[in-house]
Amino acid sequence: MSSLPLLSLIILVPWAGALLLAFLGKASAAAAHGLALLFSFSTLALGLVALAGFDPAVTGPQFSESHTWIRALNVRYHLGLDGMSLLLVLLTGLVSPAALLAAWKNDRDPALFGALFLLLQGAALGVFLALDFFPWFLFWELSLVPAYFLIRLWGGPGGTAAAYQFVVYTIGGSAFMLLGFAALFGTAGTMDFGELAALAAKGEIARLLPGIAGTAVFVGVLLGLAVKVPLFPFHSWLPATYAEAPAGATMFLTGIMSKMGVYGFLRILWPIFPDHLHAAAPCLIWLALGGVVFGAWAAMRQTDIKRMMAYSSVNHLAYCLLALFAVSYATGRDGLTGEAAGAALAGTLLQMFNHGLSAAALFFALGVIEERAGGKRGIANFGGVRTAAPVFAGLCGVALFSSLGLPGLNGFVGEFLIFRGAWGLHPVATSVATLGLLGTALFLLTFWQRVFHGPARGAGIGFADVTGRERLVLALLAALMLLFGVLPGLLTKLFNPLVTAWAGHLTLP
Amino acid sequence: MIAFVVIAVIVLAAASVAMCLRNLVHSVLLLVGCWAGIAAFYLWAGAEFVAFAQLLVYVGAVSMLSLFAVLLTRRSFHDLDIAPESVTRATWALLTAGAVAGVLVGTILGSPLGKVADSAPPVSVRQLGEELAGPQVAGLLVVGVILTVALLGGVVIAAQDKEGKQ
Amino acid sequence: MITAEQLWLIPLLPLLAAGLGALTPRRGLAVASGAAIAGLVGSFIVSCLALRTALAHPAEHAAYNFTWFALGDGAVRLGWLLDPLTAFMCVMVTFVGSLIFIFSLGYMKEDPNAARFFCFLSLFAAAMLGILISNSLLSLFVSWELVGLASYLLIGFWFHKPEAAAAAKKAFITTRIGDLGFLLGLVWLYDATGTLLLFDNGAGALEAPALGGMAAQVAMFGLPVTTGIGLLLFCGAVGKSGQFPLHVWLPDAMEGPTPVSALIHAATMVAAGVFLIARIYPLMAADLVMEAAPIHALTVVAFIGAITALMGAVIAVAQNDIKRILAFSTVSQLGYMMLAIGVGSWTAAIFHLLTHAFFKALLFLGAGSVIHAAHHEQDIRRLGGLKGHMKATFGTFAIGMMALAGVPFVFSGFWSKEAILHAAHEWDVSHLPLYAGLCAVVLTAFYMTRLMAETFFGKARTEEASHAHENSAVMTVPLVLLAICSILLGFLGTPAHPWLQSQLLGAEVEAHGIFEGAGLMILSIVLVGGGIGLGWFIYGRNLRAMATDKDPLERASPGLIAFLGKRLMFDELYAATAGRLNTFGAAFSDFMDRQVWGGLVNFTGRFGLFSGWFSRDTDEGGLNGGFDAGSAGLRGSGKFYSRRQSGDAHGYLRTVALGFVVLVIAVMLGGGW
Amino acid sequence: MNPLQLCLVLSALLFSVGLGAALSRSHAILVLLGVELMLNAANLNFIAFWRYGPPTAPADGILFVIFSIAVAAAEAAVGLALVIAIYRHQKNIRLQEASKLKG
Repeated sequence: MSSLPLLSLIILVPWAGALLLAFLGKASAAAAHGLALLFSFSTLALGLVALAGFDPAVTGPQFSESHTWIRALNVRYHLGLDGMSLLLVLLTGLVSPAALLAAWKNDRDPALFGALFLLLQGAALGVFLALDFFPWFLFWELSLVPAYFLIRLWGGPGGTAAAYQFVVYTIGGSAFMLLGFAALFGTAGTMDFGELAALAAKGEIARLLPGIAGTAVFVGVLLGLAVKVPLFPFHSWLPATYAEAPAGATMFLTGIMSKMGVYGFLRILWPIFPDHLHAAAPCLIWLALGGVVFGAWAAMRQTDIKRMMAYSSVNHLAYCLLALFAVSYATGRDGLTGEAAGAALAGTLLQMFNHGLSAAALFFALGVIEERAGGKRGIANFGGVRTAAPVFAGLCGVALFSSLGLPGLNGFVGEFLIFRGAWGLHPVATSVATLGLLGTALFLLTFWQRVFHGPARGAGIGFADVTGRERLVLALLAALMLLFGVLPGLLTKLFNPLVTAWAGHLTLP
Repeated sequence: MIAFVVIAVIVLAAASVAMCLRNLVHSVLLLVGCWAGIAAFYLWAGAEFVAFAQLLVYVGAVSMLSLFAVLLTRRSFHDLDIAPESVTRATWALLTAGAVAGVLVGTILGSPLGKVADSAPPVSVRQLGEELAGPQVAGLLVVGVILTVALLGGVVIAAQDKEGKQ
Repeated sequence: MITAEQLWLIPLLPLLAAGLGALTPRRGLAVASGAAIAGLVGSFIVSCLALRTALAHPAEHAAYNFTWFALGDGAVRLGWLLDPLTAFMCVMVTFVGSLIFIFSLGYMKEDPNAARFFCFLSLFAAAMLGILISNSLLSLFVSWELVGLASYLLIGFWFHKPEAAAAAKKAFITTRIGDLGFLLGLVWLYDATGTLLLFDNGAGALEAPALGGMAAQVAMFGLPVTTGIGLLLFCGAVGKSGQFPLHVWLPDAMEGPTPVSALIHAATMVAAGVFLIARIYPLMAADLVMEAAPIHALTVVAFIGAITALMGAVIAVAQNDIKRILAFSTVSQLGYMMLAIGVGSWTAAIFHLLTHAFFKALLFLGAGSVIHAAHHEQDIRRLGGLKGHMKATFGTFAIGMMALAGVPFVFSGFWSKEAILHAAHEWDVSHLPLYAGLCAVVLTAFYMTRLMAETFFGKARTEEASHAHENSAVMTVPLVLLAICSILLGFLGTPAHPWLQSQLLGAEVEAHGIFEGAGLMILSIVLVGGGIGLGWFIYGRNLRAMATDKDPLERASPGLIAFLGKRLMFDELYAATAGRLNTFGAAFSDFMDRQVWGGLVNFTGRFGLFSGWFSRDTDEGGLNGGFDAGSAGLRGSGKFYSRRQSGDAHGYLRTVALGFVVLVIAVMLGGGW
Repeated sequence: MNPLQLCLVLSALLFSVGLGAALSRSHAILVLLGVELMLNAANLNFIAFWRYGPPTAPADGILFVIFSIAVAAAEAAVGLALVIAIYRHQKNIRLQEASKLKG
């Protein structure tokens, strides 16, 4: 196995599939769907191969591939996989096929859809695996192109505008990040994440970019990542985008692309700018809290079910950032043990994975609802769906309760660890964040009550129960939620040493 | 040195006059002279290959293109005599150009441009070819693509139908 | 013999039954119900064996701990705990639960979704048993929430009824408010002690080293850490056990099928809060050693309990729905239990919990029997005269009523209530809880008498009531069994022989003769008698003839009764405060989102990047892109920028050139960057 | 004044002439030609530095100019094609009237 460039394969196989589909042209819909699905599954398969050869005790990158790319700029094609990457690769492997299955009924140019989707999948994987800023940024930006077309061509009535807004926002954010990294490269002479982090740990970055220059670079990178996650208040592109995108694309957007942002926070911002983040943390914590609380509250007012769930994503990802900011906030404090920080970081990683799973399942279910209702998404258009479709209701309910953090399902463990860690680091913020938990429960149950309960109404009348394909996807996702809820150790053991190492030396340079 | 001064005078004079004339065809013809002067400068500096490229591209191709463009975009012979420009804009233009020139010349004269080399670095065409086909091949390819695209683009744009499509 | 290590068997059996029930098709009632009953009876047997083990060494907290998953250098650990408290509770839950499951066979047999019902019931039982056997607050919390889920599913079982769906949501949300406190207490405790295990060979959170360390630490306002943690954990109990001020969900929860009310909202789930506080009693009491502390956690518990006990009883007087009366009586009795813990006698609380579980389950099942027989008529004004038609139900219901009212000597409720009042009497902080408890005694006797009189005596006031007839044996046998227990159980813990308390404490509790607390006992007997007498005087003597007749109390004081009937307007109060605040918050967030953030961020982004050439496109994209509400401002900004864009190429070029000049001059003047 | 500076001054003046033309004339073709002059001035600089500047890789300056000329040729081709297209569209190539870029 060692001779095979496994990580490159992980990225390139979906792209090969995209290429194949692009040349396939007008093949039958079934063939296009099947091929796309097949290539999409490669991620899971290769991810499992990586899992088999993965040694959790090693905290550095594994399966590394490093080739000189542009010598003059010291750019290297550097891939590597650690516990966090592996977790996200596996998540991509799980969510992507499910997202493709959500688009199974799509008969408008399925080959193009599949090609774009696989392109997106490969780019996202590249983001999770690249360890040099240059290729990382290429993958990062490359993911926008297929996403744009997926939203625009297959989206709802407002798809074009939403896609435009989405791309403008994210590129706007990335531009700042690119500028920041250009400055960083200009001074440090390298764009390798590992080398930069090592420099930062020695305080070199702060020395090279003193004062306002360093702050400007930090803010630039922060902006780029914050838009992607999104961190409140940079989230305003999200509701429209999630609502208008086709179900498959939304699943990928919320399941994977939002994780790219959090991943960036953990991989780039935190290691490279520890002192800046520490300085900004008191303020950022409140932004994250804003996401937690306002996200939940704003969701309550939505009448469009997809917009509502979109806000729930704002809320859930804000927990991840809350934990990270709390860790950074407390860094360097006297008597800080790694225990709380480790719990918070482990919770962040778990939350990323779990939110990916449950949000994907929820949006899959919303896609089913939307499809049955002929594109209607208003909460008032439904009622009593559970009477007509008990199996669908049951499976959707699992996703829903996972999303609101019911113990026994996957969502709980991450949130618990985040709260457990954050309490020791910033008790006030943690207490306020519970409001978000309450709000989430409130609007999710309101959604559930209006759409599924009560007498049958609107599109709820004669709502057809799940087909075999839908049942398969939802049941598998539900089973995974249950599995990871009962045995979170399956996931934590992948990254526990990594997180322990992170939490072990929380000092400021 | 004298050669340089002559070349400089020719180039600048041709350029300035060409830019002030009101007859477009005359302007283009004068510009040809200017470009030829620049080619002469390259020869004087020892960059023969560039001089030939300059001759071929500017004196040969761009001038023809410009002439064709001039001739294709007139409705009558009179159109060649273009209308006088607005005085305000001309003033602004002169002021701006003067400012830029002043700044540039001032900077150049103010810079300590140390000791200069005595002779041109010897470069054979073979060497250039090896450079282009070797380390710079990516650039060469990119330029090739750009030129092709520009050619195609030019054709497409210029050949657009008249049905009012923009 | 069952040891702590095998304790997982107890919740596992119902859990398997639940899984089986979830997978059976809708028609598979026999399979689902059979599995549910078999599972729970199985756990009952295991529980009895566990009780035997526990009673062999009552002072021992036998714990079995294991790693759930690794975290950092340590691990998150869970565990099972076997001591008399756990064992008694398990036996009670499985026994009462089994009887209620059997009762449900009869009650739910016509429901098309009955298979699902048994699945949910089993899930509930499994979660409840999970709470009981947990040695880790984390697994306790997990089970706790699962109980909440099962309760949600069961209250909303008839989900096509909007009221049931709303009640289910209300229950879940209200208890979740308390659970957030629980969660915070949990993480605080974890942070303070590094463990959530209760007993762990000296390293557990409830053991002396950890408690001592925490009690010595002052968190804020001069309160020790344990007080903070204790109060936060108590929030969870307040939510789950329907204590003031989070009691509002419990009466609404009566929208669920009656066996659910009996099982969850009378006997077991609501008792979980009491169990929790009893379980962590050492933590709650740890701050008592701090004389200087401004307030002790247990004091809060006692007063909340006292308020709840009195409030529930007062409201129950003016309710007309048979299940609501019982629900408020449950609220009131739970208040008693909390009161007992607060005044320092958690054994009395558990004693009352156990006896209450039996007689309240009996009362609810009796009510269910009545409702089932009377074709789902629940309004006591529209019943009446059932004594003749339903002898078994009447007899058992009367036993339950007397146990609840605390009729002396024979009935279990008397002894457990006596133990609580005795403890309250001995509390030296304040006697207010005692007085509240005594008032509640009168009121309880009064409203239960009213309930009996209106429901069973006189003659039938409606068609439904007159056609009522006794239910089948599957429903009456559980009633009889529960009635027997309601009597016998009291003798486990009489003052003369407090066996139960001794076992729970693991130490001999000194028996004090009947005459030692005789004054108090006589007073309470008098009060019970007074309550019953008053009830009979007002309602029993001249029974209403028509369903529409006014209530005698309502005639006397219509305003007060209406106020009580509306349950002291708590729902209205919450709707006007928290509800409105929430609505406002949501509206505000939504407004900010639509109007401010989108515009602000878009504006900044535009400023940096798109102010130039593409401003028209951005404008269009932005406008159509969902900033509909904020469009006016955006359009304004777009106009502003587009005015800078004359479209004049010369202008652009000139600007660039002049900019260059300025830049160079600036650099030269500035002497470099 | 050494030869390098002379060359640079020549280039600067040529650049300014081009700029002045591009700024003052309204005829699109003349503007384009002005821009071409500015490009030429830049090329002059390259050669000047190559010839007189501190020694580097021998062929770099020349290569740069070659690429630059190639790109300039492309630019001229596209620019003039655009002029023709605009002319077709509005029968006029005065730049002031071709202000469709306006928002």
